[in-house]
Amino acid sequence: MQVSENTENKEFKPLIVAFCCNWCSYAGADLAGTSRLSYPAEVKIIRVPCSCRVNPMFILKAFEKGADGVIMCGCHPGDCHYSTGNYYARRRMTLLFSMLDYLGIDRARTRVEWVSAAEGQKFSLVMNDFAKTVTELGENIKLGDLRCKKQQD
Amino acid sequence: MQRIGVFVCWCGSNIAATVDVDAVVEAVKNEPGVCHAQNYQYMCSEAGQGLIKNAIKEHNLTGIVVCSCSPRMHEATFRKTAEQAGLNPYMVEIANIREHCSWIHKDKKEATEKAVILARAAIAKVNLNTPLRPGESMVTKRALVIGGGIAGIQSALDIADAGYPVDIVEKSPTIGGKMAQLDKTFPTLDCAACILTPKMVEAAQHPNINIYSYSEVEAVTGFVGNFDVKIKKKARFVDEKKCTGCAVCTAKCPSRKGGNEFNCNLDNRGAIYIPFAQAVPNVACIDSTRCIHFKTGKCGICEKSCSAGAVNFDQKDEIIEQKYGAIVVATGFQISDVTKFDEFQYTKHPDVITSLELERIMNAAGPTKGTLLRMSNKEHPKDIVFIQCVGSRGNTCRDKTYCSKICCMYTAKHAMLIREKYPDVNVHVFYIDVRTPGKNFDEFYRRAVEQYNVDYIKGMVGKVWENEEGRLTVQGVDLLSNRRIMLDTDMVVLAAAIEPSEGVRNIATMLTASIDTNDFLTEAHPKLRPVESPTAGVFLSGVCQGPKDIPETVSQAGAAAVKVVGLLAKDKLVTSPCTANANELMCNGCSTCERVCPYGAIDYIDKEVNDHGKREVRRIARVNSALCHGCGACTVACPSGAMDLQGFSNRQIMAEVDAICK
Amino acid sequence: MSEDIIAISGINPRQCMKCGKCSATCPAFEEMDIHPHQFASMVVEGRIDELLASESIWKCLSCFACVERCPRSVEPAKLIEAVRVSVLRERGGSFLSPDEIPAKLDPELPSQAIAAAFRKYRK
Amino acid sequence: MQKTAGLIKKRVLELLADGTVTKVLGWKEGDFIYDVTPASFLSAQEADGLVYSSFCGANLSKYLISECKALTEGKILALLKPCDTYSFNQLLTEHRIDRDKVYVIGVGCKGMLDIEKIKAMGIKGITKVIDNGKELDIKTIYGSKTCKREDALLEKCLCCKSKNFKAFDEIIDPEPETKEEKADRFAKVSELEAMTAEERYAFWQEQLSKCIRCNACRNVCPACSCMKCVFDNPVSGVSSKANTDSFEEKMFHIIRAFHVAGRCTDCGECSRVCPQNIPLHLLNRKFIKDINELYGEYQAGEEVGSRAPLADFTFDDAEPSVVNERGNS
Repeated sequence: MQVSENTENKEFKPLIVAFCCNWCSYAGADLAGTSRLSYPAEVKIIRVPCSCRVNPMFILKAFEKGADGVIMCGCHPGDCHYSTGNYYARRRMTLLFSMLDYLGIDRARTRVEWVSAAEGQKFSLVMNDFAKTVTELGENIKLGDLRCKKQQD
Repeated sequence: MQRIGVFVCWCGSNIAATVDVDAVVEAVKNEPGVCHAQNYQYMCSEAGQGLIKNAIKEHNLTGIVVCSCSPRMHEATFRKTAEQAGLNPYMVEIANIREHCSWIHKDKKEATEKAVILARAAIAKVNLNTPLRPGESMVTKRALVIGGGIAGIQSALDIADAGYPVDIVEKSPTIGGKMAQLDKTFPTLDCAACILTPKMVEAAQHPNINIYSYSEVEAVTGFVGNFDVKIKKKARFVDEKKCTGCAVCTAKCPSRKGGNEFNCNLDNRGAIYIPFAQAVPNVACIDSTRCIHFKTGKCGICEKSCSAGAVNFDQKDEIIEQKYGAIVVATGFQISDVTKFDEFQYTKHPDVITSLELERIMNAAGPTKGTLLRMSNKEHPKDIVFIQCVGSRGNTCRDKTYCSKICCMYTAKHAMLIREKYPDVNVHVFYIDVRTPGKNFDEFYRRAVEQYNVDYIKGMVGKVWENEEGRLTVQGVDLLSNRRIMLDTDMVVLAAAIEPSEGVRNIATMLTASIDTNDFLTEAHPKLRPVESPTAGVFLSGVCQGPKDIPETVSQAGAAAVKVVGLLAKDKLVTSPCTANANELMCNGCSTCERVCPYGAIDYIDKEVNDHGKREVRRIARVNSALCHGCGACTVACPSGAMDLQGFSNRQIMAEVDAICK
Repeated sequence: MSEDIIAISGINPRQCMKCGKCSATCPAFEEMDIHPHQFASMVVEGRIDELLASESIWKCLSCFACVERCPRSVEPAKLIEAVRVSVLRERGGSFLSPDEIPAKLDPELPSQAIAAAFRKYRK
Repeated sequence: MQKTAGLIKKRVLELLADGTVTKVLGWKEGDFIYDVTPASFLSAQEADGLVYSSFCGANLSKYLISECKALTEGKILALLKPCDTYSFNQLLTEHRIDRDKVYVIGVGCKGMLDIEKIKAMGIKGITKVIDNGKELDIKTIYGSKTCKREDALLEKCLCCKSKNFKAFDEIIDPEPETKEEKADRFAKVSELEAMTAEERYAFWQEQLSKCIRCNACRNVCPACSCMKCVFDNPVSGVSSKANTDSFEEKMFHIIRAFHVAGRCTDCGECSRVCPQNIPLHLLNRKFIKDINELYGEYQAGEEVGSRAPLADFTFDDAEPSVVNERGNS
């Protein structure tokens, strides 16, 4: 399960930002840690109170700053600590990711996963899988360059 | 510029074995704002905390970052440490370098690099932290219970016993609710009135309980600890203080054409009536829609016959305004409309009845004085067919999607009681599934089958019609033998779905409490906070939250009461400062944030603002920090970015993203 | 094959909770070898051959009593119709071509019959 | 058209005279017949310059925000075409304008012309346009020219939302609902969706690289009605005064499209005013198409007070992975 052993692209380490809600997914990540379930160090977690706190601008910012993949994790629908937050987040992310896809940004670079506080195993599996996908895609320069078409000489 | 101290914990070898803590200290020293960095074996220990306190004082720190275990573990600890050293507790940020780093990575270089990045993100965030102070609000030490059924009575009694005043608002002239209409209760078969009426009396006599019967909640404003409620006390045209409950007037009233709701309209009552003998309060009430005096100005027999002089035709509706700290919703249920099921002939044939009607027929105080009779000809029946799941568990417009939960048990009860009292009556039950989870429940159902020979048929009834003999023919199917069943019977009893009471939508709107697609009130958390509404200070008791039987209702009523008592026991409520906040100069007043707030914490005011010297009145959002839970849904919904969340502000999270993606 | 029946009928037979209301309500129940309530589970189980060979599909009156009363929107008459249509399509051939219609038109003939003829007898 | 214009002018003068309104929001002619611009008129003399022609594409509803604020007495009269009333309703929903301060005259519209399209056909020096139904008879200083009407219509008129007014106090010369089939407004979006990711990227890079950040799209957009835009708000974390941070520059159009998602009435003003001819409406229409497909048909401004799709949800909404699934099918 070690991504660093990817022989084709050994030198490339993707930068992955994971937004995790405090009540489920961040706790799920803690459980992955407590259970020593490893996932690549390229994944960096930002804690937010709820998935509905994730502003699409944060995700765009991450991409603009050079992130290769962004994943948002929240409580399973129906289990939100704030009752309804993840339902709003679900709509927002669906529409945002669809828009990014429409602009030609690889849709595999964005993902939403519902991870509960008990799903340490799932958290680790998801992060391994996502890191693998993003590693295979290579460096992401597209979004930042969306408005930088080189002038034809 | 902040003066930030960074404290890197070894956690023994938990962190230090994989993360080079010295390297982390070196790396963060040059980060913007950092003026002190050190590592230590156990930061959470007495000594570690002492070290932090000293550093805060010595270096005049304005913010600290602790690189340690998860904030879910020790954020509270380090906030306290900071507070003890005179620093605002919200100037602390944690970089989780244990669960999210040292424990999951093996390569020391990789783990150290990540730890540095996580520390940088925390530093970037704390650079933008501002001191936050928890809010405070007062608590009115009085509770309101909406609904006077068994749920409301139990909640009120438990709150009152704990020493707090409680008002019960009940829309009908008496408390008691649906349980008062029941004959016997499962699985013990004790009489409902025998266990309920003592509680009703206890509630009426309790020094801490005040009952507003024949009253409805008109309006609710305010928030947890500080609700302002308007209660409409409907005119009953009888002076509650004077009426002795002698019932002379109710017997003499000449207007007797209207149905008696308490007996499911199986018999009639007068225009002036007491719903039943044990009513609390035991006070008559005039139904002005049926009273001859209100129609013609004449009659007045009740007034003349009342020796106490209690009848007062001039009585008016009264509005009572009261403050409450907590509200319990116990609005209960009603039987869903079975007239939609024309195949069962409910509207056409008097011998097709609902289970609640059967309760009244079986009850000694009911329309037949407790004798089981066909309503069509008042004769003794020989066969009875019960049909389960009428209107439950379907997905068409005729059905409720949920299981009504109580029907399997009360049908077994009815079947058993009938077989016990009238061994000559054959009882057939058409069922889809028999669901009897609960203590002594399945044993109860098996007794009906095994000892009382109740005929359980797995299958549904397709239709019912009146045959030539004037009896009813039931056409059904037995799925186990794959056979058509035709039964001639005298009575058909429908186990109709139960649904939340009609007015619940209105009450939920007033309370800004959310309801689901079936109109049941939603819990704050389906598993962990099942008796609280997402709206702070509003609690749920009984069937208004979902179908349940009496023991479950009573337990939930008690649980809701404990939550109320826990709230009322506080003099002041401390509110988390991590709440949303609207920037007045940027707010458009567009109402988008209000729509996504799950707690009804946002309202709008017209306020004069001074926008760089330009004074004007604007509609702007106002967050009630006592209600806001800090989820942040509004901050993203806000198109102008006026709404922000303290502790997790736009700039703070952006700064974290920046630091991580450097 | 199950997929075809599901596609033709537009019904999700997994919604069935096996209450038997359809069979209880069916006027042709006694004539049938496979009863309406069995259709849903047999489609789920993929026992389509048995259904194709069943007498029931010709006994169903399409009275839609079961459609009207099914609490789970499984509406067995639509499943039965789908099986029936499958048999008819299998027998195949276009029994009716558009060119033949003008000659067959009869003021007494309900236009629905023509629509039905196309639906039943065209590949 | 001339008849309608006459009726409008007559009614405007009446309402000014009897004091029902104190100000009129309409269009006035520029140096050429086609450079009609939004304008306000305070008196009968001023209102002499009021025009209503085939070049009155501009949506006036957004001006009502500042006009409502500035208004001290009487009412302001707004001339709104059917499609403009959607924006008007959306602004009412968002409490940006005060209905009591506005007197809406709904003016019938046959579809407005896009001068850029006409010029692109090589037709210059236009002095008059006569609408013959299917064809336009265009008088120019170089003689008469003709062109097909549908070739000269604004994009928004090709897929006209409705000829019905969603808000009005009175209506002048309404048009019957068009019987002809309207163009599929999502045709271009679908076409883009069908391309490969590389082709889409190339398309958008080409288009968005043309942007000069003049903010015309933002300034004209009735949904961009914020008191202070996030791009101008230092605590939003988006705006940047320094050139070192190009986040705002790079993400401007994506963020703007997201901010108006579910609120955009598809009035098409953004593309109409873009000096670089960037098809910005294709971003908004992508959101509208997704919303319609995933959450049910929704038209912003159809009714006042409706709940925007992004401020709403159902328990069984599509999962975000639907993006991948649709893409792969």
